Amino acid sequence: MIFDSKIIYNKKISENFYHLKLKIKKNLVPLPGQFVNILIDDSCDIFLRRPFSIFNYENEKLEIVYKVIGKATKILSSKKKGETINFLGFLGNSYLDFISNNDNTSNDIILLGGGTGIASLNFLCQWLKNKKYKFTLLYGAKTKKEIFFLKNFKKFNTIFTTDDGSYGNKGFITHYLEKIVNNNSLIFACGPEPMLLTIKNLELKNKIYASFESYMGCGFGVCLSCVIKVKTDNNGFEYKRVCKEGPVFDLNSVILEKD
Amino acid sequence: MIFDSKIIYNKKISENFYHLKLKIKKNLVPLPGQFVNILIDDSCDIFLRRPFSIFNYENEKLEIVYKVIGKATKILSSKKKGETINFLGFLGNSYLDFISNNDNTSNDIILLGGGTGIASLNFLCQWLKNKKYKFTLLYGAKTKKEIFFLKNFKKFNTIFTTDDGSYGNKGFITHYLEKIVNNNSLIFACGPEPMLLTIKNLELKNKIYASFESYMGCGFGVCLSCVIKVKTDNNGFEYKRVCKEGPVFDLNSVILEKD
Amino acid sequence: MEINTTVKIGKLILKNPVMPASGTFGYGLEYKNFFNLSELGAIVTKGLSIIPVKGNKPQRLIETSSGILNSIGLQNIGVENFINEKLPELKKYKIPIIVNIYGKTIDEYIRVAERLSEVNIDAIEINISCPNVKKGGIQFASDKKAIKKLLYNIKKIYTRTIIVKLSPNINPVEDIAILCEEYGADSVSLINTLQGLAIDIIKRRPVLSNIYGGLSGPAIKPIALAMVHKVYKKVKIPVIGIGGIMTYKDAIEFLIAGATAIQIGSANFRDPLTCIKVIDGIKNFMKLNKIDDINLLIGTLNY
Amino acid sequence: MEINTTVKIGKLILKNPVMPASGTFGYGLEYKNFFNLSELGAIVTKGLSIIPVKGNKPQRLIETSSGILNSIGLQNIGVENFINEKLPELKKYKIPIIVNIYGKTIDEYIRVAERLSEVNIDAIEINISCPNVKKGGIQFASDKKAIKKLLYNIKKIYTRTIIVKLSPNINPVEDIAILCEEYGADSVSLINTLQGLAIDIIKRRPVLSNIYGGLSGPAIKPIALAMVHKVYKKVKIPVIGIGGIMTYKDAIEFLIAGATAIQIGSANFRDPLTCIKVIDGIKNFMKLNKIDDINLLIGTLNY
Ligand SMILES: Cc1cc2nc3c(=O)[nH]c(=O)nc-3n(C[C@H](O)[C@H](O)[C@H](O)COP(=O)(O)OP(=O)(O)OC[C@H]3O[C@@H](n4cnc5c(N)ncnc54)[C@H](O)[C@@H]3O)c2cc1C
Ligand SMILES: Cc1cc2nc3c(=O)[nH]c(=O)nc-3n(C[C@H](O)[C@H](O)[C@H](O)COP(=O)(O)OP(=O)(O)OC[C@H]3O[C@@H](n4cnc5c(N)ncnc54)[C@H](O)[C@@H]3O)c2cc1C
Ligand SMILES: Cc1cc2nc3c(=O)[nH]c(=O)nc-3n(C[C@H](O)[C@H](O)[C@H](O)COP(=O)(O)O)c2cc1C
Ligand SMILES: Cc1cc2nc3c(=O)[nH]c(=O)nc-3n(C[C@H](O)[C@H](O)[C@H](O)COP(=O)(O)O)c2cc1C
Ligand code: FES
Ligand code: FES
Repeated sequence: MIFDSKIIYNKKISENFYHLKLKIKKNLVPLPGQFVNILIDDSCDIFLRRPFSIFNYENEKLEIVYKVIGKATKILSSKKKGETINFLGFLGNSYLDFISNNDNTSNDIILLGGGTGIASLNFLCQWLKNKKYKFTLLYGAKTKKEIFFLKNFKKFNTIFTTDDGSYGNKGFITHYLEKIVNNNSLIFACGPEPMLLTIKNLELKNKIYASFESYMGCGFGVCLSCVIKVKTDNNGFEYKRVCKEGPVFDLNSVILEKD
Repeated sequence: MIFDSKIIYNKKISENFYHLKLKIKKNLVPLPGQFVNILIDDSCDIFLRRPFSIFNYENEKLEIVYKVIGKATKILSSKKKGETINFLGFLGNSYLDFISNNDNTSNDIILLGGGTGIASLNFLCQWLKNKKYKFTLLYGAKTKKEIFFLKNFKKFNTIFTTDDGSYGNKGFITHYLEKIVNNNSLIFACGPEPMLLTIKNLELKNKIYASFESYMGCGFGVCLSCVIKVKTDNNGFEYKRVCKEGPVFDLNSVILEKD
Repeated sequence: MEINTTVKIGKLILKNPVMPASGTFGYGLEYKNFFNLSELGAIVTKGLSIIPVKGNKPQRLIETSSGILNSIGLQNIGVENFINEKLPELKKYKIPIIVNIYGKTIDEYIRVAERLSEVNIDAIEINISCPNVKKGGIQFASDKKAIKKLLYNIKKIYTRTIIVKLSPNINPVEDIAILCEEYGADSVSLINTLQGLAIDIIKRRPVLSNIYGGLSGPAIKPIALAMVHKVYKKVKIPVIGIGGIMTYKDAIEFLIAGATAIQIGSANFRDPLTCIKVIDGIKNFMKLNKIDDINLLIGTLNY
Repeated sequence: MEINTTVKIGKLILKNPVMPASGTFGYGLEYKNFFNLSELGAIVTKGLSIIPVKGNKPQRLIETSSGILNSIGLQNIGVENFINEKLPELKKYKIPIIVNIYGKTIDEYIRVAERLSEVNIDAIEINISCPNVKKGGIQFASDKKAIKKLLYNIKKIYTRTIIVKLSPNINPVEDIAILCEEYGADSVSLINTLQGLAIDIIKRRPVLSNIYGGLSGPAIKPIALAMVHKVYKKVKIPVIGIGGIMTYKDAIEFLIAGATAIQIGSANFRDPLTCIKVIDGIKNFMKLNKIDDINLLIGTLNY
């Protein structure tokens, strides 16, 4: 689906991070883990759209949180209230595809997020909270500065860690994962690939589902640029599309670059 | 010279016409007939700069008046007060190159302008008025709507004509030129090529200098894209650069497309 | 005003000259959420080979100024899976289906064509911008003997419309077009992507894992338009124009240059409605300019 | 940190690898209002012929997506006027002067080179993307025999540095580069513009009066980079990289791909300070990345 949505606000929330809120008119509801693909500019200079996870959706209002890292995100950050954003949505699969109804009784759910990866986990937290699932969020950042929506995340059962100890625990979140995980834990992760690799290397017996990022040409399954290696039965692999079969995959089925 | 100038204002003055005023910090003063070459956008989508005549310059404030006709002028029209405009200036020759000191006693000066061509003539009017030259301005437009700065031009000795008679005289300015011209008249013209051709075809004996427009790659003489045919002594022609030897040429020396 | 937008490519009749370019439209079905596929002149599939192909290691694509560079590596599900899983649903849209095909050897090309001759598709588009494994990786596109052999054999087994898709990396492209005409191609389509490179200056590595990629998008439009016009002047078979088309204006430039139909590639990624917008735009342009038959536009460049 | 940005092209020593591309810098002097010309690695003039040339009828240039299409038609003042009117002032800047030359016949090329051998310039860059009048307008660039004869004869009379500027419209460009090396060129520079077309859809005429034009600017950068890298792998003489360079990052991509020096063309029109900004940018990049000699960047692409 193609959306033309008005900006409600587009605020700077901390160094290089912005919070964009859009009014959605269409009768379509996104699921946690899904993303949108935004047309940044009329000019062809930024030829491709740019993908962003859904940070929240409530009352026909869609939110994303993004970091300014290059030319597209820079232009995005200059957009003002009232301007229209064209995007494709709601794309990809969802964390919910991997949650069954009895998970809220039998399991502890653990969520791990770092960097902008926290965006899609926020939406999942909201959903889990609404449905009264038990869960713990491990939120990792480099420094206190890079933690955004601190108050918001405090509402959940959140363990904060920073690399430099400037807020919460000092160290890496994977370390705390080991501390709290139990046999029944169902784990969801979203963050940079090195973080996912570290989780994978813990060789936990639990089911772990992770959301991946990759370079996207279209976002809706036709260009085959966004693929990652996924194991097949015969000890081989096939390329699966992050934008279509993903972005959420069983972490242990994915063959990471440095595996 | 390269200028980075702040926008004082960028106002819509009539359908599709805008008036841009910039603060100039450099110690450089433009002459009537010269132009600037504006960098429209950071994006390479509009790769070339766009040339605009100087409408006025006073107290370190530069003005241009432009019509929105395509993508560059559309983007230009969206720029706001306080934003910075990068331009090259002050480019080309000047009407003044063809005015000698005794012209203000011996001659009547006639100026003819149509469309956006009126922009460069305004600056010339201001100069002539300051120097107390005698002159008449023939201002032609399609309809009253397309006459801008009516009040401003009323300050001068101006004859207005519109194609449809909705303001001033009905008909073409070239017709009125024939009425007022005398043997001593020194004529300056700026407007669309068909207008210049009509003037040329009147075969007046007077000196006529006209400002030309052409497609510009650089604006400062290096690309050789902006050339027009100028007669040479040996009955031949050479290509001269509108941006460097021009934009003001002796009309009778120029070989026009439909000549 | 009644306007006619029907054009003919070999035995194919297209109700309008607009179709997607191979590799940018999947197997067609991914677009059905965006618009009604039956509005298109035809559908062109992702390039199919005799057996499924995995494609290249990522990174496979990178944005460049007004374009993209890709080295997908022709990943596809293979002709058999296409026939079983995709074709039945595609057929429902009642528009011509053009299957883009390729192989690593001449024999592989022939086998794909043979298999397709057994099912109900309307045309094949032969992508010759592929490395010929038997010839040590030289592109078929530059191998006149191989192209002759390819066409000679495919003609024998595939009797519907045959389009050959030309590579812009071979010069002069007209020579190959003439050859295709001579050996019985019903049409040529051009251009495929231009070879390009992008480098990560920190890692000092090519951005694409395959090193080189193919450049497409508005950046290449002037090049494509020149080639289409040059080929149009040299052959009698219809030419299909491809390269950087974003708007109806671009499409009309190609028609005037001599293209009987056009394909839209990279622009679909940016705006999945591009094909539909171009169709509407062409019709409006014809009405505004009182052109009642699109064939009155084709190849009308004055100079 | 002390950094060395000196590179060598034949007998030429450039204090940095950045120079303007022919035809985008006039005869050099037009830029002296913008910056101090002595900061450049070298100056490259507009293409000069034996007698003055009027050039093509306008319209000569049109903007395209991230690029421009031009058909100036090699308008120039002729070698004699250059020597008398421009060279004396240019010499004051004490940087290498490279004169781009061309002819309509082999003999014309030789005569320009001969005249230039008599004056104090540092190198000639031979533009072979010109129609060979004697051969009915076929480009020299595609005529191996003509190139051999050209180089053989020019070598005899011009003993300083000889650069051959290659056309991207001839494929494979490596073959021509190898030929140039074999016949004594000190360096090859590439790419010249790619043939392109733009059409006015209302008038149904080419926008440029010369019909076809040459495409340049950021649009072509990936193509240029691929060609530079391919040529670099095949020849031992230094390669000069040209095509779509706008920033120091682009320049460094070319250096990594194998260019010993680079030229900046169309970008000068957009920002006349581009060359200077690129020089500064390269130096900063080297400092930041602790690269003390620019030669440690050249040709270091890993794959
Ligand atoms: C499924 C998914 C969800 C994402 N969610 C978020 C989010 O919630 N918040 C957030 O800040 N960022 C998110 N990103 C990353 C975001 O898309 C990039 O930061 C953005 O595209 C950068 O564009 P740029 O022009 O500013 O940077 P550029 O300077 O163009 O590129 C810098 C880097 O951004 C990435 N990038 C650029 N273009 C693309 C593309 N077309 N597709 C994918 N990655 C690209 C690449 O890693 C590239 O190296 C997500 C990416 C994906 C794939
Ligand atoms: C010396 C000179 C002085 C000018 N003064 C004025 C002025 O005072 N007010 C005003 O409104 N307009 C003026 N123009 C015209 C102005 O430059 C064009 O209207 C503008 O460039 C249009 O850009 P666009 O992208 O909006 O239009 P586009 O859609 O890009 O093009 C529409 C038309 O604009 C013209 N144009 C586009 N690019 C260029 C270019 N690089 N160089 C020259 N012409 C171009 C062409 O005629 C083209 O067909 C002047 C032009 C010249 C050469
Ligand atoms: C991601 C991608 C994949 C492509 N795959 C194929 C393919 O499988 N077969 C083929 O013949 N052309 C393929 N092409 C080339 C396009 O069909 C088209 O010729 C080219 O992109 C130029 O058109 P455009 O500028 O409109 O994109 C592909 C292009 C892109 C961008
Ligand atoms: C307006 C213009 C004029 C040119 N004239 C010449 C020329 O006289 N001789 C030549 O060898 N190349 C000429 N070129 C080609 C450039 O030198 C350069 O090879 C090409 O533009 C690609 O570089 P760019 O993308 O940085 O512009 C010209 C290019 C342009 C845009
Ligand atoms: S981004 Fe195109 S298939 Fe996933
Ligand atoms: S615009 Fe480049 S020489 Fe005049």
